[in-house]
This record gives sequence, C-alpha cells and structure tokens, in this order.
Amino acid sequence: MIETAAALEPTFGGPLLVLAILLPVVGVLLSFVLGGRFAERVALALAPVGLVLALAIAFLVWRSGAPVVYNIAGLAPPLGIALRADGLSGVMLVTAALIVAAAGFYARATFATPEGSTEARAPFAFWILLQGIWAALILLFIGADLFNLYVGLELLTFAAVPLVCLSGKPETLVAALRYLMFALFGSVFYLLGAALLYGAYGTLDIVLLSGRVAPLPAVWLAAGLMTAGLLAKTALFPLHLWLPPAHANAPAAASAVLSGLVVKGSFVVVVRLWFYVLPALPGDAAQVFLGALGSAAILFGSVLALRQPRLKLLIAYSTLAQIGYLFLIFPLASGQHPWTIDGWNGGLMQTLSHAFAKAAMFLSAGLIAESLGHDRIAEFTGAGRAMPVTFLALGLGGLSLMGLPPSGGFAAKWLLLRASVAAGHWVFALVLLAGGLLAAGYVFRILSPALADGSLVLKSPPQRSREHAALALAVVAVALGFAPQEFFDFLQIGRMAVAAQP
Amino acid sequence: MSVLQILDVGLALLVLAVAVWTIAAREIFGAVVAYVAYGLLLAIVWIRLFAPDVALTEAAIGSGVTGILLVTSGARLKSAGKASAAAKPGLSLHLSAAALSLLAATALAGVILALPEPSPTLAPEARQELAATGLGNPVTAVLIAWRSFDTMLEKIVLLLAVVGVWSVASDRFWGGAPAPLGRANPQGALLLLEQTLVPLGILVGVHIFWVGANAPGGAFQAGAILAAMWMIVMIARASEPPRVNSLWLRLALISGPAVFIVAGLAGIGMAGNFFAYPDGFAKPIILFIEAFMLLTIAATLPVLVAGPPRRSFGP
Amino acid sequence: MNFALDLFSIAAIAAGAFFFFAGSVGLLRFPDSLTRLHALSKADNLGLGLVVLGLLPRVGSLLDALKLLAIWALVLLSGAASAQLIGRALRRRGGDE
Amino acid sequence: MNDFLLFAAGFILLTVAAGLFRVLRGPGDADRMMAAQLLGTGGIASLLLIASATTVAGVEDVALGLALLAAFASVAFVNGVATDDEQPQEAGGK
Repeated sequence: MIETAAALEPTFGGPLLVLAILLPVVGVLLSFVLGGRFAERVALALAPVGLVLALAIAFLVWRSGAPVVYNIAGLAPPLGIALRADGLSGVMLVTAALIVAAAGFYARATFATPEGSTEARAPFAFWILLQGIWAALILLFIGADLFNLYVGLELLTFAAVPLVCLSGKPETLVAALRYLMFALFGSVFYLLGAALLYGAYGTLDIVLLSGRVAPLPAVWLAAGLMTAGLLAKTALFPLHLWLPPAHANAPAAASAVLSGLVVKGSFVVVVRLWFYVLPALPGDAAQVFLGALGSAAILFGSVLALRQPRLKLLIAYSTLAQIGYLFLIFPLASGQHPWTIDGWNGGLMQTLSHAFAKAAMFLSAGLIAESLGHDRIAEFTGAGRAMPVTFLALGLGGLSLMGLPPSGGFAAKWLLLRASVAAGHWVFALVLLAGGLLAAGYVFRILSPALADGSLVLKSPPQRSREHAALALAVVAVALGFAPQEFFDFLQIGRMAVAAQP
Repeated sequence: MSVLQILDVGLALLVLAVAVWTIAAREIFGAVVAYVAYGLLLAIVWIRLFAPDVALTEAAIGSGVTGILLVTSGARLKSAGKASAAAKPGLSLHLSAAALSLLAATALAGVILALPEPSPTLAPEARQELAATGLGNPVTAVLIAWRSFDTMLEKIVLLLAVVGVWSVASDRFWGGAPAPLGRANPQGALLLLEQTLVPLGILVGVHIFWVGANAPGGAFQAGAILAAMWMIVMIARASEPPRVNSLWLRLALISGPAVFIVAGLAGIGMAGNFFAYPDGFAKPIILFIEAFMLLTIAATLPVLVAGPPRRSFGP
Repeated sequence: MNFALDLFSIAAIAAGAFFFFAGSVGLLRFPDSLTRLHALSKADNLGLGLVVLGLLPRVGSLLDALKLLAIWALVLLSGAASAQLIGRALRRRGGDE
Repeated sequence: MNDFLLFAAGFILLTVAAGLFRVLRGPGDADRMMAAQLLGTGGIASLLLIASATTVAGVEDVALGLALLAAFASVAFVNGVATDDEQPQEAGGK
C-alpha cells in the first residue's frame, strides 16, 4: 500500500508527459489549418522535437528508477487524470518517435504536395493522420486512467483507419471499413468493461484500481470484455481477419506505422490491464489461454505467410504470427515466479524488435514495389543485385523475425524460451521453435529468388535516402540483440507485478 | 408495485422491443425510423435515471444529427442499387452474432445486479471540489475542469474523423465543396422552417449553452442543436456546404481544441499545473473555452454529414 | 383553489391523452396515407397542447411556463411543416404511379 | 396527482408506441415517418408528465431540444427521397 501511495505522487519532470502528448496534437491542429506543404513541414519539424522529449522522459525514468508521474490540473486521481511513464513507456515512446520519424522521412517522396497545387488530398490526410497516430500512441503508452486510455484508443482508430484507404481504390475502402468495424467493436467492449470497473470501484485510475480489485464476477466480466475488445484491435488470432488486407493495401509508409506501431498501442493496454490493473485476480487459466491464442496465431500466421504470392501480403501475415509471440508474455510473466523477469523482458523485447523489423520490411517492400512495378515474389529473380541496400534492410528485418543471433528477435525469443522452460510450459517452447523455423521459411522464400542470378530491369532505381531510412530501422532491430543488462533492468522499472510482491 | 415502477418496466420493455425491431427490420428506412424512435425513448429513460445532461445529448444527437446522417445514407444506399445484397452475411454469422450478443447482455445484466450497493461514487468529492470551480453543474465541471484533458482529446478525435471523411474524396475535387445537402428547389414548408425554426433554434442553443454552467446543458448539447440548425439552412439551400480548403471553416473546426490547449498551457503559469485554472477565474475561463468548443462542435457535425468534397473549385 | 387547479390539470391532461389515443387509432385505421397524415397532425398538436395546458399550473417559474408554451409552439410549427413536406412527397409519388 | 400524471404518461407512450409498431411495417416510408412523428410528440408529452411527477431539473430544456428537432427527421426523409438523382448534374458547377 505504501508503494501505491508513492505511485500517486507527481514527480520531477512530470510536465514533460503532458508536453509529449500535446506536441503531436498541436502538430495536427497546425497542419490542418495551414494545410498544403505546411502539413508536411510541421510533421517533419516536430518529429525530432518529439524524439528529444521521448528520450528526456526515458532518461528521467532511468535516473530515478521509478515511474515519472503527473497529475493533470494538479488534481490527483480518482477525480483527476494521472499520466505515468515507466520502463515500458520509456522504450515504447522512443520506439514510436524513431519509427514515426523514419516513416515520415521515407514518405516525403510519396506524399509531397505536387508542384503547381497548393494542397492535395493524400498528402494533407497522410501528414495529419501520421501525427494523430503518434499522439494516440504516446497517450496509450503513458496514460494511467482507463477512460483516458479509451480516448487514446479512439484517437488511434480514427487516425489509423483512413490511412488504409488513402490510395482511394475500392478494395482499400473495403479493407478500411472492415478494420473500422473491428476497431469500433473493440472500443465498445473496452468501454463497457471500463464502465463496469468504475461501477464496482468508483475509480478509473490504474494504480488505485490495482489496490482495490478483487475477484468478483463484475471484475471477471470487465476483464473479459476489455480483453476481447483489445484483442480485436491488436488482431490476435482469431480476431485477425481485418489485418492482412488493411496492412497490405495501405501505402508503404502507412503500413510500416500500422504494423510496427499501431497494433502495439492496444497491446500495451492489454499489458496494462492484466499486469497493472488485475494482478490481484487468480488469472492463471486466463493468462495461459491468451498464451494459447498467441501460439495459435504464431503457427497459423506463419503458415499463411508461407503461402502468399505477394510480398506485402506475406509481411502482413507475418505480422499476425509475430503478434502471437507478444501474447506469450501473459503466461510467462504473470504471478510471482523467478522466470517472470525473463518472460517480461522477452515479451517487451519482441514488441520492440518486431516494431523496428516490421517497419523496415514494409518500407523496403514499398521501395521494391515502386522499383519493380509489382511485388510478386516469384518474379524477384535478380532483384537483390539490382537494389542491394533495400534487400539488405529486408533481410536484416527478416533475420530478427526468424530469431537468428545477433538480433533483437533472437534476444526476445531466447528470453521467452528460457522462461517457458523454467515455467514448465513445454508447449510454448515448442511453438517458439516451430515459429522460428516457419519464419525462416518465409523469409527464405523472399530472399532466395531475389539473390538468385538473373537480369532485371528496374522501372526506376530506389532513392538512396529512402533505402537508408529502411536500413536504419533494420539495424536498430538487429542492434537490440546487443542490449546490455542495464537495458533489461530499465524494462523492469515500475513493473507492478514485482512491486506488489509481499 | 407503484405506477412509477410499472411505467419503468413498460419503458424498458418498449426500448428493448424497438431495439430488436431496429436490428430485425429488413428495410433500411424502417430500421432508421426505429432507431430514431429508440433514441427518443432513451432520452426518456435518461430522465428516469435523473441524468438530464445525458438526455439532452441523446435528444440533440439521436434525433438530430444521427437521424439525418442515417436517413441520407439509407437513401444513398438505396439509389446505389442492389450491389450490397450479394455481400449479405449468412445465417450462421447471424446466429453466432446473436448468440454472442445474448451472452454478453445476460452476463452484463447478471453482473450489474450483483454490483455493490450503494455503488462507490465520486459524487461527494465532486461536490466538495465543485465550489472551487464556481460552477453549479458538476457534469460541466467533470468535462471542462477535472477531465478536461479527455474532453480536449475527444475533439481531436472529431477532427481526425473529419480528415478521414474528407480523405475518401476523389483527388480532382480536393479543395472543392461537398455536394449540396438539399434539393435544387426547396419547398415552401422547408423555407418556412428555415426562416422561423432556425432563429428559435439558435436562441435555444445559446440558452442551453449559457445555462450549462449551472444546470443541465453545455457546449456539446448546444453545439449539436446549432449544428442541426445549420443543416436545416443548408437543406433549404440558403447556404451551401463550405469548401474544404476554406480557412474560416478550418479555423472553426480547430478553434475549440486550440483554445483549450492554449488555456491548458497557460495553466502552468497561472495556476502551477497544465489544464489547471487559477482560483476565482475558473468560471470565466471555462465559459470562454466552452464558447469555442460550441463553435467547433456546431461546425464539425454538419461537415461530417455533408461528406467529402464532390465539386471542384468552380470558376 | 388548489383542488380546482388539480381538477383542471387532470381534465386537460386526460383530454390530451385521449387525442393521442385518437391519433394512434387514426394512424392505424384510416385507409390511405393522406388521411392518416390528417389524423396525425390534428391529434398530436391538440394532444400535446392539452398536456402542456394541464401542466401549466404546476410549473415553478414564469420562465418554465414560457418554455412549455415554446415547446408547444415549436411542435406546432414543425408538425405543420413536416405534414406539408410529407404530403408533398406523397403526392409526388402518387403522380409517379 | 403524481400517480395520475405518470399514468397519463404511460398511457400516451403506450398508444403512440402501438401506432409505431403497426406503422413501422409500412406500407410506405411516409407512414413510417408519420409514426416517428407521432412518437416524437407523444414522447415529449410523456417526458413533461414524468418530469413533473418526479421533479427532475432541466427537463424543459430536453423537451425543448426534442421539439426543435421534431421536424428534423421529416426534413431529412423528404430530402433524402429524391436527392440523389439531382446531384450528378450539379457536380462540377457551383
């Protein structure tokens, strides 16, 4: 209880949390009013500022070894809203800032306002929606109030869905509408659950709730509703139907953000729910069930990815599988066991490395589609020689997905494997190994024709700077494999399951 | 059983029956009419639950904006033909959706009956803090003072919705205006409504905005009413939907959240915290913010109904 | 005095309720849409008017009484306008057939 | 007295709801619209009656809002019936 009280006190640097959210929000407003080329300029100018803010927040968390807290309007929960940044928030904030910046840099070529016009539809929408997604993600990473998080989820939905149909083709409209249906269904279920918790305990604050929650029927139902809603937004098997068409049809820069970051937004909220709001529930069976769904997603998504003829669809199906790994965090990091540290670190490492790897792969896939004029894998013969940097980025991202050393994906899977062996969850260990093999299979399917000898005429060579944006993200995904122990200690900061131990 | 209880049970059954009708109706327009009726009945239910603020919102949104949005969409779907008939979901999907809904509803009903009694509430704290804001209506205090951050961000959601609606336009119409809301030659009755109802409606809207500080009402409900009035004007062709690149329109669409953020940032200088109001000045600042929120809501809802631009610049 | 006012309220409200009843019956039983429209607009205007009249003695302030009257006036206005609009639409459709 | 008001409210609601259900089945869209109109007016009447019996503050404003928007659905309906066949000609010009 003492820890709970401490977690409610505002700390040094708290105002940075508000500024971090307001920065992209102001960007949205400015871009909307100024329009045209200014939308792009505002977005690109704010990206480095946002990165600095994210690093500053992460630094403060690291230095104090405890969450950074701010009570908005100086009013403490339950009446007011609190923002809290812990280790998880810190790494996610920096990840989001880096990927948004890279995607924005990459998108300059696609979403430039054409010469001779003051404003064009797709660029206007893209730059505003990109900043909208960024604002929503920051809110989801540092929000500490269930309704505030709901607003974040809504922001994310309304920013992400239009990105899917930005090209204006009819099939993208269908994909976007399906995405919208799933996302709204998820919102309603989440909101119902949050309302139930408020009805039962009179507060929406995560820390206050964690001290009050007891295994009542209302809490179980709220947990079920909120989890189901969030799973639909995260596209965990079997609620994944919307994801492949949505992510495969969006423009490459949008796909990178959607696949790398947007699904992580709702995932972080599931993590907050189970590890921060509900640790008092005896939820072993539920956690194992989530892990089982994750396992099914790994196998199902990987097998489907193996069968895709088009590169972007293959990468989108691989996202289904990689989301599955995220959910192994629930059985492997819950409760008070020695292996939960590995389980937690592994799950978060997978979140980060997949974000970078998948964003890099989608950016590369966009370059390939532009340079070849198509993305049919069977006709990639010789493409590796024609655009080596692009395929290097794609390959490094694939390396991380497979979990080969040295890469963030390897570190993640190694930690998850260790945790599942220690926990006696042999099935998860087998799934981890099988998933790695299947990933190797589909990455090999892309690279083997591309690296084969052959002559290939490019429609246009890829732009160097855009190749480097993709490569930089892929390098980060690999470099995560060299993360020192301090990095993993950072991930543990503010982890409530540990704090709540007697 | 008293008369009141009988009335409540009857009202609940009626709401349920209309809801079932809305889902089961085979014809789009029938479903839309039932849905509008459903909204009206819900407004009565909210009054029975002593939540006039929510009832007012339901009345303004449910029978105003939602009504016209659904009726217009229904008419467009109808004129688009039978293309949608092929994509109708099968019986098994219907049944599983029904089973899932039934399960969720039963579980919710069961659990809500089992919630602690009296339910934990923040009402005492809210009443205590209310004095500091100078407001009389705790709902307004929640929306604009204590949870102002949520309220501001919800307006950003609305703005993103506008961007989303506009973004499905055809490239060549960008910068132009949405299609007119009404027919070319408005009928006399429509003109009568435009000339008599609209001034009254603006009066009512301003009234509901003004009393919102102390009584049920506020920027959102008033904004929805003003939005409905603007839509009547546009349907009667007394004005046309504005071009999407009109600076005035864009300023109106962002003014609410923009003023909110400026006031929120100023809070750290004036009251030591973001989104805090200095003692004694809370009420005027809140009313100032709300005035711009009113403008934003009154502009946003008709823009959402008018849809993406469909006409180019013109000469 | 109080008793007389209550009696007045009861009488007016009961009459109002009757007109709503009559309107519903008309809507259900009349043969075609235009006559149904006729029944409807008579009934709901009078019905609401009588209910408002019956409630007037019970309101707390002059402003509230004015609001009640404004509600009735608004319903009269919009009822008349929408009856006209619906009627036109019906006639236009009748011409098509 | 209060019981009488509530009884009247229930009675009005019941009659207009009966009309609603009958007419929701058609035959025409105009009939559906009329049923909605009747329910709107009846709803306002019962709202006022209930509020007078249970003393909820601010109900007049709710009824005022409903009365203001009572014509709205009809306007939308009449407008929606034939709007779209006129729009193509207007696209492009202003």
